[in-house]
Amino acid sequence: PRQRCHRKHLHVNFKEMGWDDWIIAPLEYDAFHCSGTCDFPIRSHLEPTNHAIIQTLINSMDPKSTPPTCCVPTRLSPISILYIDSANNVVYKQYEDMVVESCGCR
Amino acid sequence: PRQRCHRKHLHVNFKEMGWDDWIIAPLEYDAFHCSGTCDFPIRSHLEPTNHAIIQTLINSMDPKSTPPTCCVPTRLSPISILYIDSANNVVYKQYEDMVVESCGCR
Amino acid sequence: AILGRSETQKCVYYNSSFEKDGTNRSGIEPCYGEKGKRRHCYATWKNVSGNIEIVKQGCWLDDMNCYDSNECVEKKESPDVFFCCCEGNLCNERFMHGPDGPQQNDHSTAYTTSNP
Amino acid sequence: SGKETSGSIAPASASHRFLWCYCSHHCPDDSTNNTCRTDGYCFTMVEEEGGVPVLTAGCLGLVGSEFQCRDIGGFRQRKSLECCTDEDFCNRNLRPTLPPLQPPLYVDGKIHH
Repeated sequence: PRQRCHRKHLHVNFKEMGWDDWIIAPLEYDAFHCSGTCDFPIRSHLEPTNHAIIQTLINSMDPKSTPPTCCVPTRLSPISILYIDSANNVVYKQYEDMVVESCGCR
Repeated sequence: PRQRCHRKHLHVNFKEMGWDDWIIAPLEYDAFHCSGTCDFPIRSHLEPTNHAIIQTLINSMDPKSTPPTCCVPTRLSPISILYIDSANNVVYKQYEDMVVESCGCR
Repeated sequence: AILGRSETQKCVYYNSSFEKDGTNRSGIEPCYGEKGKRRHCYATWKNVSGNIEIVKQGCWLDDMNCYDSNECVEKKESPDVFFCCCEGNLCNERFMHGPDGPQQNDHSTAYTTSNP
Repeated sequence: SGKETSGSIAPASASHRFLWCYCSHHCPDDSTNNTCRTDGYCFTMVEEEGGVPVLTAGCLGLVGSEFQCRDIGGFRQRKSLECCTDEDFCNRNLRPTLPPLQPPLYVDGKIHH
């Protein structure tokens, strides 16, 4: 059976994306991503909303009427990035929501 | 091509679910749900996080390495429910996150 | 604190474009980060015909590239903009360009910011 | 690949005002006369679908525009995107061109696509 909703590895390499022409650091980081099924009942650690619970119930009763809910990031954290902007300045910035901390069904 | 992420109809009928034995009102309501693809670039009305944009980029460069992001509710609203609790009291409660107001890619 | 790992609570702060950015020029920056996340210091500088020009120094969020480095060393051969990060209070006060690694040898050059 | 006209590649900081853009193919549900509004950038993109170049246009939010309005060499599908922010509907006249076809890999006598 397909695995249930959980956090999986995703390594992002800015250099391979060709972005080392504007990003000074970091040139790679672990972003993670969310994957897996959201079956009934949705466990508490997946922090379902009321709507997600209702949708999951209806999907399990009549799969054709509604898709299951989706496994997505529910908590994210920032990283620091040092980059060169278009005016050739060196800029430090904290980019929000860059790393998945936890996943859930929504 | 499959439709892009947007809000779709979903009518919930508590009576058909057999819940009219504890829910007094409403016995049905429009919950909506989210469906559709999250392709690059993710438009502003889908309110992507930085992570969602990075994942979408990596998916469009190497679909096998990472799944696309998922179309999920980004804004939800409550409804009022009157029900009979286990002690046979009539209870009024506002249930949060019951109706999808907008969808996005996460 | 995790046994043996130096925690980073503060870093040397410097900003060469402080007027444009509306920040302090230099000082000590307290570092903040989410629970369970590591914190680091960083330094970035340029080498303009032999003169070292510090561009910025400060706190850096959790980054695996900075783990367990108690010295701030840029290992790339000759980048346009030098960058290093490290772990430990004020560890970015002294930073080095050491393409062969942090061990002190004739190839690595160390710089220090005079404490503001 | 993505280019951004208004003279800045990484958005220094699009001051916090709203920009109207022309949009086609997947405008917001509440959009009227093919327009949308954003705190970030307008874009036009050309992508190859079934061998035919298709133009799409719309709004990109400020969040993540440094990433979306950026040159990306390795797209699996041939596509190119340009962003702009200098004036309302600035994307109406953007005409990005498809990146050149990747030469097929010629290895040990067999052509790999």
